[in-house]
Amino acid sequence: MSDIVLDIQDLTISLPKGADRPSAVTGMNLTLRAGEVTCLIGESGSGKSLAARAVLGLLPAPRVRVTSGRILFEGQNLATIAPRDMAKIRGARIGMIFQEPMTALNPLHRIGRQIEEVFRIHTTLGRAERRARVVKLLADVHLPDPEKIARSYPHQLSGGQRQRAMIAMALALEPKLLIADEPTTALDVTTQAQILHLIHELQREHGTAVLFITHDFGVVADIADQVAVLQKGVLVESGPRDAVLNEPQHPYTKALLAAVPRLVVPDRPATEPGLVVLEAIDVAKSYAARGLFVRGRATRALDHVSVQLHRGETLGLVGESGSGKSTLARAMTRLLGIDSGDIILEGEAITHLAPRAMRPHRRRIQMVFQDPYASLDPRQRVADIIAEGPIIHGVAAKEAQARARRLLGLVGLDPSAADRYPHEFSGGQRQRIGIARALALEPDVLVADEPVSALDVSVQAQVLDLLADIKAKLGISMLFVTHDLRVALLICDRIAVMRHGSIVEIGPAAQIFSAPSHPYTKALFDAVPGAAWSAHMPVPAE
Amino acid sequence: MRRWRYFGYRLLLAVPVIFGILVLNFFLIRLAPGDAASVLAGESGAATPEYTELLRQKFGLDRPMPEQFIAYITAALRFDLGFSFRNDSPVLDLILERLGPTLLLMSTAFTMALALGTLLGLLAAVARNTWRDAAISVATLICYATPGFWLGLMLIVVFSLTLGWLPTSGFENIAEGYEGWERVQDIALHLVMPAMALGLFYLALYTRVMRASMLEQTGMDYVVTARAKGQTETRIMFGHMLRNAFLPVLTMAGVQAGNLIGGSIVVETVFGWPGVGTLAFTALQSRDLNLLLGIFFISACIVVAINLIVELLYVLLDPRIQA
Amino acid sequence: MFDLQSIRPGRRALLLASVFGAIANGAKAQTASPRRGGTMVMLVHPEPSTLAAYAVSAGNIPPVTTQIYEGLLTYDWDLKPAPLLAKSWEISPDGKTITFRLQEGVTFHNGQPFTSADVQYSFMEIAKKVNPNGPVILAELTSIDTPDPLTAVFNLANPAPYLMVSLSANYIPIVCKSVFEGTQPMQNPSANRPIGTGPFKFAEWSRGQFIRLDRNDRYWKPGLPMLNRIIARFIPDASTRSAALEAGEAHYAAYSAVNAADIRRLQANPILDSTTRGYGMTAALTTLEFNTRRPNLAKKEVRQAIAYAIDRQFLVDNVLYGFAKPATGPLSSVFATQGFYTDQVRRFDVPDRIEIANRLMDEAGFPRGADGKRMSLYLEINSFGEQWLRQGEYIKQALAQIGIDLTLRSEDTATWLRRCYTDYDFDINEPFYSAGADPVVGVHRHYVSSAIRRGTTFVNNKDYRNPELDRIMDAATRENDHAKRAELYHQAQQILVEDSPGAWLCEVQYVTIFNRKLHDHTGPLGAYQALDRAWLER
Amino acid sequence: MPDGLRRFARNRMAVLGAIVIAIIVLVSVLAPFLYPKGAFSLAGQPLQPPSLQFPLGTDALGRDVAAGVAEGARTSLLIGIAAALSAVIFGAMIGGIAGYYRGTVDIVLMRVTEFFQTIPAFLLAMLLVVILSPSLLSVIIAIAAVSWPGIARLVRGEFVALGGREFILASLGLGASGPRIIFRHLLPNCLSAIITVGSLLVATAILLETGLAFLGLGDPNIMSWGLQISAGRVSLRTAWWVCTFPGIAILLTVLSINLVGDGLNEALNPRLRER
Repeated sequence: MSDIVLDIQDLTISLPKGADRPSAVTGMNLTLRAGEVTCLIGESGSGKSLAARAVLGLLPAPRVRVTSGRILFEGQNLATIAPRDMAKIRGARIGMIFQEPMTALNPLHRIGRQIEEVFRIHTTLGRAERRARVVKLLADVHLPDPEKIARSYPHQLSGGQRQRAMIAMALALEPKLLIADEPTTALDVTTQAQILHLIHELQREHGTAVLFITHDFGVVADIADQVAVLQKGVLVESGPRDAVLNEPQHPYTKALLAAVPRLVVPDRPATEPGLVVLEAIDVAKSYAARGLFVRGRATRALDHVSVQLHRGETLGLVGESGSGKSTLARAMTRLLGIDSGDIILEGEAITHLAPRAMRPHRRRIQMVFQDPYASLDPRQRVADIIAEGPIIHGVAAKEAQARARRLLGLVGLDPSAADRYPHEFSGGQRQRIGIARALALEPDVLVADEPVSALDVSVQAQVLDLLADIKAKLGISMLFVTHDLRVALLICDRIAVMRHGSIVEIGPAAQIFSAPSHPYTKALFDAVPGAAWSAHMPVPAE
Repeated sequence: MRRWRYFGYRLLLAVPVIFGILVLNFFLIRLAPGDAASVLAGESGAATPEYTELLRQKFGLDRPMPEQFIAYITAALRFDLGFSFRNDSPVLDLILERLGPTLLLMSTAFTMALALGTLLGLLAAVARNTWRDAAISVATLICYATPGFWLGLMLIVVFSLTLGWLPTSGFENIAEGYEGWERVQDIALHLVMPAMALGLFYLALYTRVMRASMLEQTGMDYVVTARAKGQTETRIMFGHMLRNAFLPVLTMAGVQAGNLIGGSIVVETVFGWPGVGTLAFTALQSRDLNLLLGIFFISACIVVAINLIVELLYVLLDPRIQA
Repeated sequence: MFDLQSIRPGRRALLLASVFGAIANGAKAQTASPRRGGTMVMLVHPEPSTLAAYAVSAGNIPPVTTQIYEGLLTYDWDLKPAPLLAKSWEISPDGKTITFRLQEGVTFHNGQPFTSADVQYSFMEIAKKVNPNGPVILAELTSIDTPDPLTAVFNLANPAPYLMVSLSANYIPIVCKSVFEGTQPMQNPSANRPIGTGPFKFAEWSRGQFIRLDRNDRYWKPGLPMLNRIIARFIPDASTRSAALEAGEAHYAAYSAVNAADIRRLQANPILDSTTRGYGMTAALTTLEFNTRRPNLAKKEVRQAIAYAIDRQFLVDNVLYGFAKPATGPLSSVFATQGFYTDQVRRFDVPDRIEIANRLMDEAGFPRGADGKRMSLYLEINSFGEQWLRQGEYIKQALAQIGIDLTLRSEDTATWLRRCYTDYDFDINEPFYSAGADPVVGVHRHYVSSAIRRGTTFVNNKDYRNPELDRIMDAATRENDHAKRAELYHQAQQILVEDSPGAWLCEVQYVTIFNRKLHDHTGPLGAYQALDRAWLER
Repeated sequence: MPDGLRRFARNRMAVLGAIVIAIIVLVSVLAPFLYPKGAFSLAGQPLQPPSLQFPLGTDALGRDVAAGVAEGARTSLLIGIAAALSAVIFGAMIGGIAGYYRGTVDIVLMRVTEFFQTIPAFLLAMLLVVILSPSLLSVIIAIAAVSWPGIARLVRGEFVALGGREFILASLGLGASGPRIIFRHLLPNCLSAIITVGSLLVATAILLETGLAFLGLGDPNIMSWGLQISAGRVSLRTAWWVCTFPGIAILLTVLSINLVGDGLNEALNPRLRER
């Protein structure tokens, strides 16, 4: 069980000139053993994916390449191996799965054909036998009706199904090593749990060594045997899972772990339920594919939902993708029209206000968006971005600009940032700019749509702190949309759990956590990666 | 099945387009000064106003515009495109007579441009940033920047007059009166230069699109997946990337279909190709309204048909398409 | 009889050499002996719109239809009438009766025998009614008697000296009565599938490509025609037409089927040869027409100044590539053969012509402005080809010398015709006229005041009215005495040149380019004549 | 955007193209001074081959081909730029309205755009020139009239893509009006794409103009390369220089514009630049 499958020695991967550092990975040593899952964890840009790709010779050469070190696998050095020999190893001896199963599969080929290709490349099996093996593989990854799946195209499957197909492909020839590059990041939490479970199961069954790339300590806790922490290309700490998670040695590891939100309800002064600020009454919304003559099938995004946001509280909208949580948030800000129902802002129905009539109300509800890259106009200076709202609402440009600079201070940015463009900032900083823009109008309600899900865990914590801080300081009511229960518990007073366009359960955070009444809520909590570890995780000393 | 429904949907969409073209063509051409009668009278030497008026009456040009329009539309729906008085023959007959050579020319040029363009684009992308890529890029840019008629003339000078390999013009050697297989060969020889003059621009275009598209595919995850499977680079290229990269080329080809007909006017004129293009030019010059309307209508129908073929190919090539 | 052997060394070659400098001609013509069979390819441009030669007078129709239709007469090299379907004829002393004896044993391509009834029908029912030339040529024809099947007697109201030069197939083709009887001539199927008595029968018309004519095995001239087949090819592009001749794909190109710029090069080609013969009946002039309704152009001095400003030799050399000669007046020097032409008129080709022109402009009351310009005028570009734009570009430069700022306007044929002949919304027009066989046919209508007819193309659109000229031309129409008639035309030329309602630029010299393998192709009527004797060397 | 400029300057072919265009512009500006009598003036003996006096020879009327090429540069660039600009403005308007307002407006406008794409462009341009009678303006109008659909679809596509971006939603959320969003956010963000495609349109417009002139549909009073070629075409094989040099001028111009367009594309729209 302890035989070495992969031995990475002193691996250095160079980056092209002009990158933020000379090498993506510097002097990395890592040993993988059969039957063990080794998690390589790091934040975005840490070089973890490149390190994994280097093993299979999949670096985007010639700009990015291995400059020194050895990657020993079955007695061969993969860093210097001839392409012909590498091709024999890929797929047969080492399998790989990727983060985004939609793009990792060829959209024009049937699933069966893509899996079959592995047999065509590496075996001399006949057509019928190959087909049979494909169906069996699909059955092994617990896909329903494997015959039909084999005949399907990638776009006809769900994300989880696609990732299962990818796993089937990677494991088709029972490789010694499986490289999984953030295979569950793009998936919903319940699906993620299933996929993790599947990988674990297959790995145990076949004694495969797994190199698992992830940014999520919860996943690490669930699946890893060994953990290696990568910081800016340098392996700062590695060891058995429990050792690293519970007694981290390196300050970076400690800081990362400290930033992971716990799966607990923090002690929080109970908020007085104030008056209702914003209310959705019986709101329904369907999406229909539209054409001049053809009406497509309608998708029900909101199925007669009612919800109330009280003054001074933070209400979490939690659910998986497609549950309607973002739709509800946008409907309540009137960024999205609705089919029926009413949106009431402090007693006034704003459902059908014309754009001009709506404008004064806009000031009172502001949004923070998910994607810090897409939510700022790349052609505008930061000051202009933040000042735009006040200017629209009649504030003189000069005053608005001055206010913008003050706000930058409030969200923890240097006022000199005002004259720069968004692309000069990191993700977390941009999110702060987005928050400053929302605050510039001194709104009563802040709607935050997954404001931290695109951020690294350490940055995520800072932004959450900032939001909590601002909320406390300014007494704003907040509607907080998230897929991450841990985040929701951390920041929300009340939580509404959504599924298929309906709210299945709503209540105080503590109650939802400790005594969920709906089975779906329970399932959600169970699916949180590293749930058990996260709940009881020791708080590391600062 | 939804893919076929999508195709049916596109087919349905063609109907208002064709009707719109009928309407537009009619009014556009009526805007033009001069009518068939005045030209016909003019060309016959000293014609009296009475004679011109007689012609006008005979052609129905003296009737009110709405009446002419309704007559035109109802007739067009029965595929009766009117009568060309200048050519003394029904418009549809004239066009159908010329349609064969034009379709032959267009399809040859189009197929050649598409096939070679795809291939060259592929080669350029594979050899990215080498001398081969540079050579292909320069050649395509030059083809892209050369006026078609100029190219045609140069081809005649080189291949017919200097080298004597190919006939200068025309559709076939009538004097020899070839039959059967010999005739096919003869027509094919005549076809070479016009098809080149017409197709090289599109060849260049498709090469560029294909190259860019291939380079875009290179960075795609599924290519990495295929590599991770142990697939060879050649197979990845032909088995995986080619079809994906071809889709934008196909889209471009559909968009360009209309321009292909426009290009054939000039090329057919240079090579004396007896097609709809030359017919269109002479019709325009002699202000043969009915014939022009007919040509516009048929050309647009061809473009719609080509677009439908492109859609069909798309439906066949891309399983994601659906209504 | 006329001489069919077109290129014969000796006198005629010398004649040609005097026109061109030096011309190589087919010495082989003597050595090779006529041979039967073969397919000849001729270039015709542009493609005719119809083959109804009896109803449409476009110049691109006769090269095809004169192979199929025949006329009563043809003409010899001196343009004297020669027999064809009429074996002989007699003109009564008063000039009012002409009796034609017809050729026997002639049948139409449909098998019908040719009789005097067909002659009567062709003239009275077809030519007089639908032929655009009919109203002029046949104005005096009142009836035709047919005493027997082979005699036709023409009764005229007044003498018509021009009639006898207008009876060839390109003017009045003889059609088969039984084919037309009871039908609309224009809608008759034979409009595009002609049925005549000529040496070749219509076989096939592939639009945009070619017309095929097959040998008439029952042709009335024994042993003729020589060729098995004639194909008239249509190639829209001029360079490509030249290339087809060079490549030996086409054998014969008459009239402007080949671009003038290419002629010298084609002449240098060892497989090709050329001739300028056969255009004696085509007195073609390039001209300018002045709209005298315009105040500026109402002044004679301005019109004359423009005529002085233009260097005709430049146009001959550079626009017509030497295939022309400067014109002196409204009648082409081709009419010198008949004695109608005179060069004793006001001459514009004097050395100090620019000074004269400028002085005339000053006298007319148009001093130069601060920018050196006296007036601005438009020139309507003839829409029938490239060379007219070149001519316009030159005239623009030429008139700039005398302070006239000319703007060129290039429109499609229909608009151009309407502007110049219906709306009269033009200053200067640059048309191109063929005088025909007699001045009556193609010259009078441009100048007599009775020909100011709005909406009629190619007539007096200049609003030129001179009672003296009207009288002279009217007299010339009826004058049976040849010498008197010639004197009348000399007067007319002097008056017209002095008044300058137009400016006469160049007499176009047509050239026929042919393959040296083709023999005996050019007769006095050139391309408007049957190729019954033409033969192809193997 | 100095960033884009730097990226552009790194592309050697694009810089070469820009230099050639600069030379052409310079020549067209200097033309009235170099050839004060104009390109139509009869400068010498007709059909002279290139010589010291006439470096590009003379044409059939004895006009200096070099003068024609210089003056033609101005015409071709004028027609190309004016037509492309009109097409861009009109196309951007249609595409912008369709892409911003979506819904029925979008469907109707895009059907119309597709419709205009379906009509064979050259036939339509020919027809328009004839209807309006050949002049500089009518050629520009005709070329613009057949060139706008591409721009309309591009702008509409960009607007739709950008419209889904969160910064547009953010602006909406701030209460921004339609015009503000269009002119402050959407247009600036697709400007680089429009500039790129617009620059390529100039090249297409010049080619279209040549094609029209080839068929005799140019303004007879203004010297252009198309006119030169159509005039020199008849003597192509006896006096190769008459239409060879304008042909080369067209080729170089169109080529250079394409190179610059490609350079702009790489400099202004790097897909990899963001994220």
